Amino acid sequence: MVDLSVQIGSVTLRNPVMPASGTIAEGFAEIVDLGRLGAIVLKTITPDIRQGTQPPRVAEFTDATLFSIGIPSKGPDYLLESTLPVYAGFGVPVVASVSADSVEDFGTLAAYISAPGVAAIEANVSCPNLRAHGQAFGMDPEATAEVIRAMKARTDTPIWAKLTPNVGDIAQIARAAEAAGADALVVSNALLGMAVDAENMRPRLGNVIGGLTGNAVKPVILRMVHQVAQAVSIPIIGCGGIANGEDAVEYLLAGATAVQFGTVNFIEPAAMEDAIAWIEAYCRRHGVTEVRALTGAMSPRHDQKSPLQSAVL
Amino acid sequence: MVDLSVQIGSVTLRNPVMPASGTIAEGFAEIVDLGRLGAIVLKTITPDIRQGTQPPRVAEFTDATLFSIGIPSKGPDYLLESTLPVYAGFGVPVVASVSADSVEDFGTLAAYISAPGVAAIEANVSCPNLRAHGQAFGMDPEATAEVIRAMKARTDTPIWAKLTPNVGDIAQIARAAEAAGADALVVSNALLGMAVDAENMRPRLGNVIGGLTGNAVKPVILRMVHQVAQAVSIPIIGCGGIANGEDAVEYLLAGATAVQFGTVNFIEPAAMEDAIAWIEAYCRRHGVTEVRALTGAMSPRHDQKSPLQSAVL
Amino acid sequence: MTATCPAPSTAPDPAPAAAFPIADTACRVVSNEPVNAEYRLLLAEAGPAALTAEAGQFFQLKCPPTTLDRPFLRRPMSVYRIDRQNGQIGFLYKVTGKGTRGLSTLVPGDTLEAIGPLGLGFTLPAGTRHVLLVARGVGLATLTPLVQMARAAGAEVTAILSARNPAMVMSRDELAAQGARVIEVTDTAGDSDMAQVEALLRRLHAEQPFDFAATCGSNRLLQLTKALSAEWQIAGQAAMEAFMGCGMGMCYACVLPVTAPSGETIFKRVCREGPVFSIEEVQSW
Amino acid sequence: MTATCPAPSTAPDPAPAAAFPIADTACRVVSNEPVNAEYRLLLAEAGPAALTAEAGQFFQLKCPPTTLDRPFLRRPMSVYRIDRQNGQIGFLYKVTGKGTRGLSTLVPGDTLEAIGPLGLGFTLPAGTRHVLLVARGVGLATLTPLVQMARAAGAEVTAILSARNPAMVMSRDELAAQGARVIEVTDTAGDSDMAQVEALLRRLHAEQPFDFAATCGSNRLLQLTKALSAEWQIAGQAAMEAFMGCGMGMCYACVLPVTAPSGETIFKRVCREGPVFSIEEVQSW
Ligand SMILES: Cc1cc2nc3c(=O)[nH]c(=O)nc-3n(C[C@H](O)[C@H](O)[C@H](O)COP(=O)(O)OP(=O)(O)OC[C@H]3O[C@@H](n4cnc5c(N)ncnc54)[C@H](O)[C@@H]3O)c2cc1C
Ligand SMILES: Cc1cc2nc3c(=O)[nH]c(=O)nc-3n(C[C@H](O)[C@H](O)[C@H](O)COP(=O)(O)OP(=O)(O)OC[C@H]3O[C@@H](n4cnc5c(N)ncnc54)[C@H](O)[C@@H]3O)c2cc1C
Ligand SMILES: Cc1cc2nc3c(=O)[nH]c(=O)nc-3n(C[C@H](O)[C@H](O)[C@H](O)COP(=O)(O)O)c2cc1C
Ligand SMILES: Cc1cc2nc3c(=O)[nH]c(=O)nc-3n(C[C@H](O)[C@H](O)[C@H](O)COP(=O)(O)O)c2cc1C
Ligand code: FES
Ligand code: FES
Repeated sequence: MVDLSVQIGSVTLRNPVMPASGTIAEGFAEIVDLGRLGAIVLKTITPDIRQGTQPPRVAEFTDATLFSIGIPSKGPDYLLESTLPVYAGFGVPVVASVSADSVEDFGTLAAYISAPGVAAIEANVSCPNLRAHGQAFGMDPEATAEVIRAMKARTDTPIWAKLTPNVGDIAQIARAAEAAGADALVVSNALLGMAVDAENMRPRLGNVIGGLTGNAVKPVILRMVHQVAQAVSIPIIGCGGIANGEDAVEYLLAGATAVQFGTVNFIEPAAMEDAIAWIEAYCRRHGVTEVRALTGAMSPRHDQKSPLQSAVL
Repeated sequence: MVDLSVQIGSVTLRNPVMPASGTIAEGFAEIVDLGRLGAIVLKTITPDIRQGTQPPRVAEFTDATLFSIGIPSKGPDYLLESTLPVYAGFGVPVVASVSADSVEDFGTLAAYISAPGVAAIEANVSCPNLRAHGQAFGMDPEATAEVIRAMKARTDTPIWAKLTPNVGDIAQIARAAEAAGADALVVSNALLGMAVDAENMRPRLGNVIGGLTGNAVKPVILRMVHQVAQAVSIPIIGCGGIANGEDAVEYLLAGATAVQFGTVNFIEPAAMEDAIAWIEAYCRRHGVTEVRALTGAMSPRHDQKSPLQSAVL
Repeated sequence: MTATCPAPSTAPDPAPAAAFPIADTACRVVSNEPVNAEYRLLLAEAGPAALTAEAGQFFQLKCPPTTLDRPFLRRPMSVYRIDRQNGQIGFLYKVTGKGTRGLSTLVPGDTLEAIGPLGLGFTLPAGTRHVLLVARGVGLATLTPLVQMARAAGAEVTAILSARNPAMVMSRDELAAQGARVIEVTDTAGDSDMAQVEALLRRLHAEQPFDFAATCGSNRLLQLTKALSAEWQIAGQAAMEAFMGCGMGMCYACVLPVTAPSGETIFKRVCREGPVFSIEEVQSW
Repeated sequence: MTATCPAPSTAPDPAPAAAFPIADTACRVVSNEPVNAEYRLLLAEAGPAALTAEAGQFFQLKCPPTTLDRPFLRRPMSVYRIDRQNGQIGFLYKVTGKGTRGLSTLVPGDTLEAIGPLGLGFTLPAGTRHVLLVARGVGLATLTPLVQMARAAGAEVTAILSARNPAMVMSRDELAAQGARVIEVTDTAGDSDMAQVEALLRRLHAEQPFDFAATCGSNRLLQLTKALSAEWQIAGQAAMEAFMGCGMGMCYACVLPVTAPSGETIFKRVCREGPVFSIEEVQSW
């Protein structure tokens, strides 16, 4: 028997596989058994009610998609009254996700939704900080830290900081979030991208810019997990381009304790369940009795590493 | 007749297509006619002689590659004595590329190689600044500006700043380079990535981290060109995932004046020549008589743009 | 939860709903033949969940990669035929891009992965007696099973099929066989412009009043049907399209601006609150 | 510069070098048949540039996408047959991963895009009289055209072919037909271990001294051949492999640590300074 359970701070997951925020909704329970997942992560909500961006909202590439949705949100009351009850019966930790335009609102919202059915709260800091010319909180270590501090001050529910990959030094942001008290880090949200239709000379998304997700981004986010793992000691949840058990194991080896599946849920609803089975078989094949032993278990390729790792080309 | 010529500061290119630094070498002239390109960009050299990183140096994905080469360099004398003569006879502007460990060395090297056959010098600022804990110059606006200022102070040859995409706010770096006197911006070098072999639990590259290049990165770099085009008024040279004429036109529409082809040269040596023909046909089809009219010609999708462009998901 | 289909003979009647009302079913392809120069009909054996599909609902089809294309997302396709007798579902699709090109490579015996049934289908008001269908192009695929539904509910159906030319008018026989009166208008015959279609509809309504209208496939026909339904004060529905991410209500990519009862414009998901909308709320596309 | 091949009959003799010494040639596939359980032989019509290929050189082959795989980079393959008479080149390849799986789907009449000839081939010292070839596995593909070259230069050739089992020994007939003495050693026969091969080589050298040695395909055989060449003070070359990005000397991905005359270790590009290296400079891999 392989012990698949992992520990994210005070939260125990029966296995390391969960959906990424915004990539499942109530309807998913009509198709798959959510009770088999390690956790259920809900779509980000904001304090206010939002409609989101102008369509078209999706463009497709080889092994990747560009989505621009803009966090349509029905607000915190809807979360407490309508969303949480749907997921309450699966016996799986439910993780809420919040975003806001100001540090204070992050704190207030975290306090407001700290209901019994919420096992942890993800702070989605990829949204613009209205006090910093709309630059995302997550692009600045201090703003990230302030968000986490404000949330920790207002609730005892564990706080997971979901970092943005659109930064230079992800390790710096990760350290700031850890120092501010984050219980875990989700690495990461989506790379920003864009697509142009050459023939009609227009952007392919209504919002021009969107989030690039899907398997094609895996090398970039995997590198960030590796960098963050060398910088912090709180658990890391890998997220970016994971589509199957092998992808998940790569993230664990690079330093993640658990993983989130995003875009693949839109295409293969069974992907997470299949991955749990694959990871178990992988552990058995490699004589690993506890999946947590895989975290950071990648061996270096050579005895010493190049001191100039970033001079790559 | 379509006028394909474009102007990069004081340098006139007969068409907007050129190779990206490090993706062609002398041997390319044995396969294609370099005389048909807009410019010839040489591989980055450093002041010292370097061997580069440990193999394996390449891993392959769908529509992308991860290379870690580490700028093997034969130094400036080899450039002047052996490399430049090879490219002198094509009647095409030759652009050198330099990198160094310190601001001073960037300036010294630029001065040293300012020979008659060098039409412009690219500053590859994606390499680690040894005075800033090895963080790449290009990740910091001030370090980028210092490099450009040091080079401009030591030579009259036009300086193109080749930015790194591994930053949060690329527009900020672009503005710093422009203010420091850069004649053009190349957007951009490669995203950093990594690959792990799950079965043998090792990184797939000797250097662990490498540069992710090829078509899969296009959405990210295209977005950066769009952002930089809104921030600066010097010419932008787009570079990232361009494999054909259509990709090139997308970059022009997003704000580039010219484009660089990288990884595709390894796979389709005729790609640049084919693209020049495609761009000409595209212009004809759209009634465009001068290719430079395409620069930034993308029309917005809607009347007004979302004020929250970065809150994309 | 990939379910494998039972052999059709073991499921002659609407089977009881599966454990999950929506399934990702590995369906065995029965046939996949061209019906004209642009469209193909794909028939596949379906499982119990899939066979609960109703007119207007759709499936998310996994489009096989070819040597040229690698479609990433699934593609939405309205259910065109629901054959509970033979345990089959059918799709009528136009080969337009890489996804549908992939679909066209399927041969009998291959597996078609289909998630569904998805979305809200048509609902006929109780007591409906005369249904007007107005379809163009691919809209026909979506409206065809509505004839079956209307006839089963005891209503008569008049179907206006608009197309570029007579060769492009599909399923006229299928509709007629199910008891619909079929009227074709084509660009080549010169009777498909809005003025003539409007005159036609008014004449038909005068002869035998419609009490329900459904449309799909053309923005201009939608506007016309919407205006006439309002004028005639009859209920109407329109099946809408949007670029989809998931088709399962999860990604919010497929939103359409609709007019809320309050008069303000709100976004609704085509895959979840649609694809069939009340004709009053839809705007244009 | 994609060149199209002339029909083979129009190019019966080594054609004059093309405008560019290296070409990306669209070659027509003549045949692509399995030679045993693991290897296939691909023959294709080649243009004048390609036909200048020499033993030890290679081509960068574009591997066709399949419905499952989409190989991105080209794959390096040694030229196995250079048939200037019929205007054909041939590759002997092992189906290992997605690129070679793609190659295996080519059928006669298809187009094979091949960049080449690339790299430095073998060079026999003037006056060479007895050449030793030591090959295992895919190394055979690389060494085979060297027999032709050596015989043309008037040298005799003794080829040691090492393999897992006799079924895996390839081209023994081809080598014999070209006038090489062929000696097989196999794991199943138990005579392929290093001690026995060393004894065999010493015996052969004693009978009729070798004055040139070439090896490819096994690290252990390389070490052995290198040691014996040094001891016997004869020239030797080894054909090496490395993961390649471009195959054209442009990316520096394919570097191999070699021992410079100074004794220090430097990197050389397998695709440009190789794939054939002097046996003294190569280390192990
Ligand atoms: C609810 C619904 C039901 C549909 N039913 C049918 C049907 O029964 N028969 C039929 O032929 N077509 C139908 N369509 C349209 C069909 O989904 C598209 O033609 C198909 O997705 C095109 O994919 P492609 O890869 O071949 O084309 P491409 O143009 O290569 O597609 C590129 C992308 O755009 C999307 N896309 C392109 N055209 C459309 C479109 N018209 N609507 C939505 N997304 C689109 C694709 O899904 C894909 O993500 C329906 C669409 C919806 C939303
Ligand atoms: C100069 C040279 C000549 C060669 N000649 C032959 C030959 O004549 N016959 C033959 O069967 N093989 C030959 N090889 C090896 C052949 O290139 C690889 O077997 C092939 O690239 C495997 O590709 P794949 O996609 O099928 O396998 P995969 O394992 O899927 O390849 C993944 C990646 O690794 C690279 N790779 C994998 N194995 C090797 C290898 N052994 N050497 C170099 N790169 C590798 C591939 O090129 C690709 O980039 C030669 C290699 C070199 C460098
Ligand atoms: C349609 C869509 C909606 C998303 N919504 C959210 C969200 O509300 N909050 C959030 O933190 N991330 C959101 N994300 C980002 C995902 O959680 C995840 O970080 C990203 O998709 C990368 O993972 P992937 O490559 O596996 O898809 C969304 C992604 C997509 C594709
Ligand atoms: C093998 C390799 C070597 C490279 N060497 C350099 C270099 O020396 N200097 C530099 O500025 N960029 C270098 N680059 C980056 C390219 O110039 C280019 O920015 C990158 O490949 C992105 O373009 P692409 O997606 O078209 O390949 C190199 C890229 C590759 C793949
Ligand atoms: S397509 Fe994802 S919500 Fe409708
Ligand atoms: S493979 Fe690119 S230099 Fe050798």
